[in-house]
Amino acid sequence: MIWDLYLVMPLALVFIGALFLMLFSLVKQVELTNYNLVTVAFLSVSLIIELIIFQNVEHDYLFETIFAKMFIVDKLSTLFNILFLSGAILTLLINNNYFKSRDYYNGEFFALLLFSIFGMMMLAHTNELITAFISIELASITLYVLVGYNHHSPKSSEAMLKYIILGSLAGVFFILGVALVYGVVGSTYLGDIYSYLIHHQNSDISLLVVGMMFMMVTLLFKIGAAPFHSWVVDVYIGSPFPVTMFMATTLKIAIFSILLRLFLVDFAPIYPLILEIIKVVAIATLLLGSLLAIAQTQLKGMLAASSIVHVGYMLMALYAIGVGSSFAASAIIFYLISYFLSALGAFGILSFLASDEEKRHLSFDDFKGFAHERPYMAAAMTIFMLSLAGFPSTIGFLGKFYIFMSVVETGEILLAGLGILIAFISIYYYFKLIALMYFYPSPNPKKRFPFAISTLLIVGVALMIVWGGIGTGLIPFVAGADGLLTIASEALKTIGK
Amino acid sequence: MLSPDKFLFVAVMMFAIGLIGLMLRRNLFVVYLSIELMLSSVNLILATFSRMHGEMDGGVVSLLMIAVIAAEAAIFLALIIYIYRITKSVDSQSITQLTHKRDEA
Amino acid sequence: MQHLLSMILFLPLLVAFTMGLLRVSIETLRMATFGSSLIVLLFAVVVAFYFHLDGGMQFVHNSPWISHYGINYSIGIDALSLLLLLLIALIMPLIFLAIWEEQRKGYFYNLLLLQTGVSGVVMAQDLILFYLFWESMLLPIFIMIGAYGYGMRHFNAMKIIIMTVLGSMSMLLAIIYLGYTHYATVGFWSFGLSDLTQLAFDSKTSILLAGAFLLAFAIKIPLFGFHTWMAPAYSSAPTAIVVVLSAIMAKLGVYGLYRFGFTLFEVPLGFYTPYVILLCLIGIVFYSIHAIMQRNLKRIFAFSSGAHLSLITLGLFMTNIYAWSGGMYLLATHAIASAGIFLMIGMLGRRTQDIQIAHLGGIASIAPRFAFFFAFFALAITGVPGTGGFVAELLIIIGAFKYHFWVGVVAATTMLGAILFIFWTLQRTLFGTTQEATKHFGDLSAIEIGILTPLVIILLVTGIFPSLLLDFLDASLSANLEAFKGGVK
Amino acid sequence: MESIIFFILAFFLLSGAIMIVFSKESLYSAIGFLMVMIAMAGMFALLHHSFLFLAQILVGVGAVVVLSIMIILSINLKEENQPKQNITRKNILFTTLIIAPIAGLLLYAIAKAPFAFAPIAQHFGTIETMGKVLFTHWVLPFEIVSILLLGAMVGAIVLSRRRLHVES
Amino acid sequence: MEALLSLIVILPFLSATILGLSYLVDSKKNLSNTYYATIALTTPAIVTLLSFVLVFKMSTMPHDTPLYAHLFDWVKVGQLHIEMRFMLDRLSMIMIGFITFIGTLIHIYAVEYMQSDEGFGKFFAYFNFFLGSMLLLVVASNPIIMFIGWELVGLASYLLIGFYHKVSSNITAANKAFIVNRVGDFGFIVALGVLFIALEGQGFSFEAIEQGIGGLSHSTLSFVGALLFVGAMGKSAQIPLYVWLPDAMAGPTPVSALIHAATMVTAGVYMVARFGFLYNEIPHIGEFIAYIGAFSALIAALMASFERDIKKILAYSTMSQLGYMFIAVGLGAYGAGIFHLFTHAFFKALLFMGAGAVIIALHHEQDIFKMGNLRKVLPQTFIAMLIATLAITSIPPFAGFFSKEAIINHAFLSGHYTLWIIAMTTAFLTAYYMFRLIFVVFFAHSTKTYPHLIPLGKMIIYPLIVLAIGSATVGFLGIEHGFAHFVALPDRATPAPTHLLEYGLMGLNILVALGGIALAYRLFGTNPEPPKANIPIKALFIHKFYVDALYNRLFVDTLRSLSIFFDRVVDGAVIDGILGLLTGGYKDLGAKLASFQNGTVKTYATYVILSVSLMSLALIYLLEAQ
Repeated sequence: MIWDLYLVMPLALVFIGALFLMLFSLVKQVELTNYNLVTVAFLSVSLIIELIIFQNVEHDYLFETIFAKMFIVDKLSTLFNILFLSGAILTLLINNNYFKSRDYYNGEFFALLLFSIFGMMMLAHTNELITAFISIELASITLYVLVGYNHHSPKSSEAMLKYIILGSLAGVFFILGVALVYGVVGSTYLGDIYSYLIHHQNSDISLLVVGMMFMMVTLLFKIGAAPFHSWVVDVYIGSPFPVTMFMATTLKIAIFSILLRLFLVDFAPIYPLILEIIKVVAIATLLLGSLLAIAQTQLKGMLAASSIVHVGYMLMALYAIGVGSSFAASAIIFYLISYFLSALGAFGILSFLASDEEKRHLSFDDFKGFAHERPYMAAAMTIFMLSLAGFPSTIGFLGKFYIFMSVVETGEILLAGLGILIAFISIYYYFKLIALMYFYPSPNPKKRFPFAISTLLIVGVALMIVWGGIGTGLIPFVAGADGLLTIASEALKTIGK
Repeated sequence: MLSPDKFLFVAVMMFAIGLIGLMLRRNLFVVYLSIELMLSSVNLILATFSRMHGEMDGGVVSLLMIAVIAAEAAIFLALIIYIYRITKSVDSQSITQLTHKRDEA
Repeated sequence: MQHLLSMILFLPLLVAFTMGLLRVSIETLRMATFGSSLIVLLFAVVVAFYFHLDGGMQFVHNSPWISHYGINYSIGIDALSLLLLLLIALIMPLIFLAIWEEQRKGYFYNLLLLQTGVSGVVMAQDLILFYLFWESMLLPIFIMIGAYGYGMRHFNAMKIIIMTVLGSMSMLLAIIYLGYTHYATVGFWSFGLSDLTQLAFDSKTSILLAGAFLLAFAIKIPLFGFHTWMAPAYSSAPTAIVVVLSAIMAKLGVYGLYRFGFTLFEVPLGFYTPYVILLCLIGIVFYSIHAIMQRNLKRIFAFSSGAHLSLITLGLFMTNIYAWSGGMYLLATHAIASAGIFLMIGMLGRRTQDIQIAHLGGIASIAPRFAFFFAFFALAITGVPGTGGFVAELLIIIGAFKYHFWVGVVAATTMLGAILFIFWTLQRTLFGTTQEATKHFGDLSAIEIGILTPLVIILLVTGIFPSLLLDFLDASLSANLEAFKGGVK
Repeated sequence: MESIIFFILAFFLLSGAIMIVFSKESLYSAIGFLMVMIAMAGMFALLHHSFLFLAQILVGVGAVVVLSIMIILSINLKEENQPKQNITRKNILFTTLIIAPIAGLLLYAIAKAPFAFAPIAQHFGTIETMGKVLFTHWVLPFEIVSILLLGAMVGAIVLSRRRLHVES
Repeated sequence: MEALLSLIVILPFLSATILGLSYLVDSKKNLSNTYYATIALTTPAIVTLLSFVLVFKMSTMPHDTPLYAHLFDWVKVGQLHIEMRFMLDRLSMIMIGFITFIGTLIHIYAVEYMQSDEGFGKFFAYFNFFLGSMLLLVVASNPIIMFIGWELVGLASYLLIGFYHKVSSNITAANKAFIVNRVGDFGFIVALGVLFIALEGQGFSFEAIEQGIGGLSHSTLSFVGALLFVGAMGKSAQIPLYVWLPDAMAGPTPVSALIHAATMVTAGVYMVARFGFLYNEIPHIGEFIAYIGAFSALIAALMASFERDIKKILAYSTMSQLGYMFIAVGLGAYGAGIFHLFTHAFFKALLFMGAGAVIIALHHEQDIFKMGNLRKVLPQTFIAMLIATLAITSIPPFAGFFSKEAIINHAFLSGHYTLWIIAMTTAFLTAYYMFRLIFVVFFAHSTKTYPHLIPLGKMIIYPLIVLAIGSATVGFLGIEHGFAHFVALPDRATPAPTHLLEYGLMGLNILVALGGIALAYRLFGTNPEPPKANIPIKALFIHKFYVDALYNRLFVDTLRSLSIFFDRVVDGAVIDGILGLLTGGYKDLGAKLASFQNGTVKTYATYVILSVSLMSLALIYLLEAQ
C-alpha cells in the first residue's frame, strides 16, 4: 500500500500542481517566472520520484483492489513518464525568456500544461482503452486551449480552431473503435483482447479489426501521420513556441506510448489486416512529409512538416514490430528519445530567438549569418539539424539506424531503402538552414553567449545529442548511445501480456 | 423482436450523418453539434453492446462518455463564443491566415 | 603505443573543442592548430616507424561502443592506410601554413574537424565507425565551401553534399543489411570488417550490395557520370578545401573501394568490373578533353584530378599486381602533386584575386620561383619521368595491358590526356606578357617555398627511387591480392 | 410494441440528426440536437439502461442542449452572422460517397458478427448495479473524467474570458 | 669503369640542379654569368673526357662484352623488375662520344651566344639537364629507362624551345613540340606494354628482350615494331609527326644546334638501331620505316627549297637527313644509318652554329632574302658553313659523302629501286636548297654592306673551326665499312656490289649533287628572288602542304569543340539536366502538395474523412480477401 502510494506520487504531484496553479493564478501580483518555477518544481520532484521508481519497479498494478488492473506501473510507463516530465521541464525552462517577453501568459497556462501532462502520464500507465481515451481527451483538450493561447495573434486562434475541430473529429474514431472492440470482446482491457484472440481463433473478428482500425485513425491523427497530417503544419505554425515545442515532442511520445502498448500485446490474428494499412500509412507519411517539408517557406513550417517525416520512420518500426522484429520496439523508444531531444533543441533555439522583441515572426531570413552573430547557438542549432537529418555522430543517426535495422530484420529491404531515400532528401531541407546560418554575413554584430538557464539548457541538449550519438561506456553514469538502448530494452522487458 | 443490429444501424447512421455535417458545413455550431452527434452515436453503440453482453460495463462507459461529451461541449462552446467575439461570425473559415501560400508574410 | 592511432584521430577534434570553448584569439588558434597538426605528423611518423611491412593490420584497437549491435570502436592500419594517414598528416600542416594569414576562425575549426574525419576513414575497421567518419568529413567541407568559397558557393555546397550523401546513404543501407545478415546467420551482431567478410550471399544480393557500396565510392571519386559536383565544388571551394578534396577526399573513395569493396565483395565486383572499367576509361578521356576549354584554373585541375582518379580506379579494378601497385602509387603521388598545384592556385588567387586563365599570364618573367614550382607541379601531374606520377602511370598502363590490350591502349592515352590542357594552361598562366591582374605579381615568400618544397622533394624522391615506396606497399598489396583472388575462386 | 417504439425513436433520432446537419439556422440545428438527445434517452430506456436514461435527460438534454441553445441566444446569432452556404446536391452526393465506405465497413462488420441480446439480470441498468460496477471496476476512468472536466473547465474559462488584441 | 659510366649520366643532372637552384635562389641577380658558365662548361667537359676515356678503353675490348653499371633497383613489382642500370656497348659508346663532344662545343658556343640574356643561368640548367637526359637515353640498359630519358629530352626540348617565354608563339611552338612528341611516346609506351606482357617473366633488359623475342609471334613483333617506330617518328620528326620541328626553331640557336641537329632528333634512329635485333625479325616493317624515311626526306627537301627562314631551312634539312637515316635502319643497314647520324651531327651542328653566328651578327635577322654578301664580312663563318654545306651535299671528301653514299648504295643494292630514286632526287634537292642558302646569304647582292654588324667572339668562332675540321674529316672513318664494323650492329646483308657498279653509283651521286649546285647557282647566284606562290604546286610547298592547318582543323578544333560539347551538353544538359529534373520535380510536387493545404478546416476535415474512407475501403477489400 505504501509502495502504491509511492508509485502514485508523481501523478499526484502533477495533479496537485495543476490545482495549486489554478487557484494560485487568481492572485494577480505573482510574477510569471514564479509560476514557471513552481511548475518546474512540481515536475522536478515528480521526475526525481519517477527516476527512483524506474530503478525499482518491475511490473505492478497500482491499487489493484480499487483500480482493478487498469493502472499499470512498469518500466515502460515510467520511462515514458520520465520523458514527458523532462520534456515539460526542458520546455518550460528553455522558454523562460519567452514567457517573460509575452504578456498573455498567466498562471492558468501552467495549470493547463500540467493537466495535459497528467493526461499523458495517465496514458502511459493505462492498460485499458477507455482510460486511454479519456487520457487522450484530457491531454488534447487542454492542449487545444494552449495552442490558442496567444490571443494577440489570429493565427494562434485559427490554429486552435482547426485543432479543436479536427482533433475532436479524430477523437471520435477512437471511442468508436473502442466501442466496437468492446462489442466483440466484452472488455476493454488489452490483456482480455489478447486472450479473446487466443481463445476464439475460429470466430469472426471483422468487427475487432474494424475497431482497431478506427482506433489507429485517431492515434495516427494525433501523431500527425500521413493522410491525417493536414493539420500539423498549420497548427504548429499558429501556436506559440512553447506549445509547438511541447506538442512536437511530448505529445507525440505520449501517443506512441499507447501505440507501443497496443502493438506489443501480440494481436497476431489481426495483424495481417492492420499491418498492410500501417505500412501504406508509413510510406505515405514519409513521402508526403518530405514533400511538404521541402515546400515549406517558413522555418516553423519546415520543422513541422519534417516532424511528419520522423513519425513516418517510427511507423516503419511499428510495422516491423507487427511483422515480428525483435528490436523494433526499442528502436522506436530510442528514436523517440532522439527526436525528442533534437526537436526540443531546435524549437528551443527558435523560441529563444523569438523572445527577442525584434524577431517576433521567426523566418528563415532571421537565421542568415546566425553563425557569425551567435557562434555557439549556431553550433547547437547545427547539431540539432544534423541530428534531425540523421547525420552520423548524432543521436538522430543512431535512431534512424536502429529503425532501419529493425525494418531490415523483417526482410522489407525496399521499405528500409525508401526510409533511407527520404532521409537523404531531408538532408536538403535541414542543410538549408545550416547553410543560412553559416553562408551569409551577419547583419548584426557578434553577440556574447548569454548565460541564462534557457541557453545553457539548449547547449546541454546539444551535448546530450552528441553524447547519445557517440557516447560509450566511458562515462559510466551518463547513458550514451549504448546506455539509452539498454534502458529502452530493459523497459520493454517489464511489460506483461 | 429487437436485435442489436437495429440499434447499431441507427448508431452508424447517426455517425455517418455527423461526418457529413463536418464535411458539409462551415457553421461552427453545426460542426460542434455534428461531433456531439457522433459521440452520442458511439454512446448508443456502447449501451447496445452493454445490453447485448448483459454486463453493466458498457453502460458505465456510456455514463463516462456523457461526461466527456459535456467536457467537449464546454470547450467547443467557449471556442464558439471566442471566435464569434473576434470575427463576429461563427464561420469556420472566418480566419484563414495559415495557408501555404501566405506563409511568406 | 596502443593508443597512438586514437591520439592521431582525436587530437585535432580535441584541440578544436578546447579552443572553441576557451574562445581563444586567432593567433593562439593558429598556433594551436599548426602545433596539433605537427604533433599528429610526428605521431604518424612514429607509427610508420614501428610499422611492420608484412604484418597486415596493425595498431589494432578494439573497444565496445554500441554493444547491443556489436558495433565497436575498432581501428587499425595496414600499409595503404598508413600511406594515406601519412599523406593526411603531411598535407594538413602545409594547409595550415598556407592559410596562416587567415583571419576567420571558422577555417581552423572546420579543418580540424575535417582532419579527424579523414583520419578516421582510413583507420576505421568497423563499418559503422567508417560510415560515421565518412559522413562527418562532409560537414566541414560543406560549411567551408558555402561560407568561405567563391562564385555560386551556396548552390555548389548544396550540390556536393546532396550528391555525396546520396552515395553514402546507399552504402548505409548495404551496411545495415550486411550487419543484419551477420546477426541472422552467425548469431551475434557485428559490423567489424573482418567478421563481415566471412558472410556469403547469393549472387543477386551480393551484386546489389556491392552496387550500393560502389555508388558511394563512385560519387566520391568521382567516376564518369557521377562527377557533376566536382568541378563546381572545386571552383567554389577555398584553397584549403580544394586541397583536401583533391589530395585526400577523392583518394578516400578509392581507399574505401579497396578496403571495403574488395574485401567484402570479391565475386560481385567481377560483375561490375567491365562497367567500372568502361567508366574509368571514358573518364580518362572525357575529363581530359573537358578540361581543355575550362576558363578557371581550379576547374581545369579539378578535371585533371578526375582523370587521374579514374586511372587509379582503373588500376584497382584490373586486379593485378602492376595495376594495384601503380594505382596506390598514383594515389600517393597525385595527392602530393595536386596538393601542390592547388596550394599554388591558392597563392596565385591571393595575389591576383582572379583565377580566370584569361586574366593571367607573364608570371614567369616576374616571378620565376612561382613559375618553377607551378610548372613543376603541373608537370608532375602530367606524369613526367622523374616524378612519382610517371612510375605510377607506367605501372598502371602495364597492368592495363596485362588485363586487356584495348584497355591498355586507352589507359595509355593518359599520357596524352593531361598534356592536352596542362601545357596550354601553363602557356596562358605563366608565360606570355603580363596583364592587369599579374602586373604586380610578387614572387613566392620564404614560407610559401617552405610549404611547397617538401612536396617537390617527395615527388622527386618517389620518381627517382620508386622502389622505396613500392617495397613498402608490396607485401600488403600482394597479400590482399592473393586474398582477393582466393575469394573470387 | 418495443419495435414500434424503436422505430419511432429511430425516426426522431435520425431526423433530428438530419436537422442538425442541414438546417440553415443554428437554432433549428440545436432543436434537432434536442430531438436527438431525447430520442437517445428513449433508446437507453429501450435497452433497459434506466440510469443512463436518467443521466441522458439530465446531462444531455438538461445541460448540453440547454447550454447550446443558451449560447446561441446569448450571442444573439443573427442571419447575417452565419455563414452563407448553399448546400448543393452535388456536395451532398460527394460527401455521401465519401462516407459510404465508412458506414459500409461498419455495417459489413456488424452484419458479419452474430449478435443477439442476451437475457439480462434482474437489476440490469439500475442505479445500484451501475454504481457497483462503476466503483469496483471503473474508479480510475471515473476519476480521470472528473479531472478532464476540471481541465475543460479551466480551458473554457481561459478561452471565454479574454479578448483578442490583434497587433497591427 | 662502372663509376665513370654512372658519373657520365649523373654529373649533368647534378650540375643542372645546382645551376637551377642557384638561379632560383639568386633572385637579386648577384651571381655573375661567369659563375654559371664555369659550372655549365665544366660538367660537359668532364663528361666528354670521361666518355673519351671509356671509348678508348672499350675500343680495345671485344664488341660483345658491354660494360654495365648497376646503380639501384628502380622498380620491382611482380615480374616487372626494372634496374637503374647503364650499358655501354659499341653503339652507345659512339653515341656518348659525339654527344658529349659536340655538346661541349655547343655549350661553349652558347656561353657567348646567350651572354646578354637575363635567363643565362636557367638556360644552362636546362642545357645540362638536356645533356644528362640524352645520355641517360643512350646508355639505358632497358627500354623503360630509355623511355625515361626519351621523355626527359622531350621535356628539356620543351623548356628550351619555349625559352623566350614572353612571346606567346614561342610557347605555342614548345607545346606543339612536346605534344607531338608525346603522341609518338604514346606509341612507344603501348609498344613497351605489349612487349612486356608478351615477355612477362623473362626480364625486360635489352639482352633479355633479344633472347626472348624468338618465342613471340610474328604479328606481335610487327605490332611492337611499328609502334616503336611511331615513337621514333615523333622524336625524329618523320611524316606525319614532323610538324613540330620547323616551329621548334623558336628557341635560341644553340638549342637548335644541340637538340635539333646533333642529338635529340637522332634518338629515334638510335632507338630503331637499338632494337635492330627486333626489326631484323620483321623486315616488312623495316621497309615501311624506310619508305616513311624516304618520303620524309623528299618532302622536307621540297619544303626546304621554298623556305626563306635560315633556321627553318636547316630544320627541314635535318628532317630530310633523318629520312636518310631511317632508310638505312629500315633496310637493316644499321651501321650506315648510325654512321650518317654521326657525320650529320658534325655538319648539322656546324650549320646551325654558323647560322646562329649570322643571326647574331645581324641582330636576330633570320630571313635569308634580307641577307647577302656576307662572305666578305663574316669570312670564318662563311668557310665553316661552306664546308658543312659541302658535307651535307655529299661532295667528297667531306663527311657526308661517305655516309650518305653508303645509304643510297644500300638502297640500290638491296633492290629497293624506288627508294633509291627518291633518295637520289632528295640528294639533288639537298644540293639545290643548301647552295641556294649559301648563294643567297653569302654571295648575292655583292654590294650590300652591314654598318651595325656585331662582331663575333672567340667562343663562337672556335667551336666552328673545330666542327669544320670534324665535318671535313670524320667521313674517312667510314671507308671500307670500317665504322659499321666497329659498331657491330646486326646489319642485314646485301649482295656485294661489283667495283664497276660501286664506282658508277658514286659518280652518279656526285653528279646529282653537282647538278643541284648548278641549279642553285643559276637561280640564286647573283640576284635572288624570294619564292612566290604563283602556281598552285609552289603554294603547296610554301605552305608546307597545309599540314599545320589540317592538323589544327582535325585535332585542335575538334578537341576544343568536343570540350565545349562535354561541358554544355554532357555535363550541363544531360547529367545535371536529369538531376535537375529529379530534384526540381520533387520540389514541384512538394509545392503542389502544399497547395492542397488551403487553410480551411472543412477541407482538412474532408481529407481526414476521405482518408478514413479509403482505409475502410482497403479494409473491406482485405476482409473479403481473407
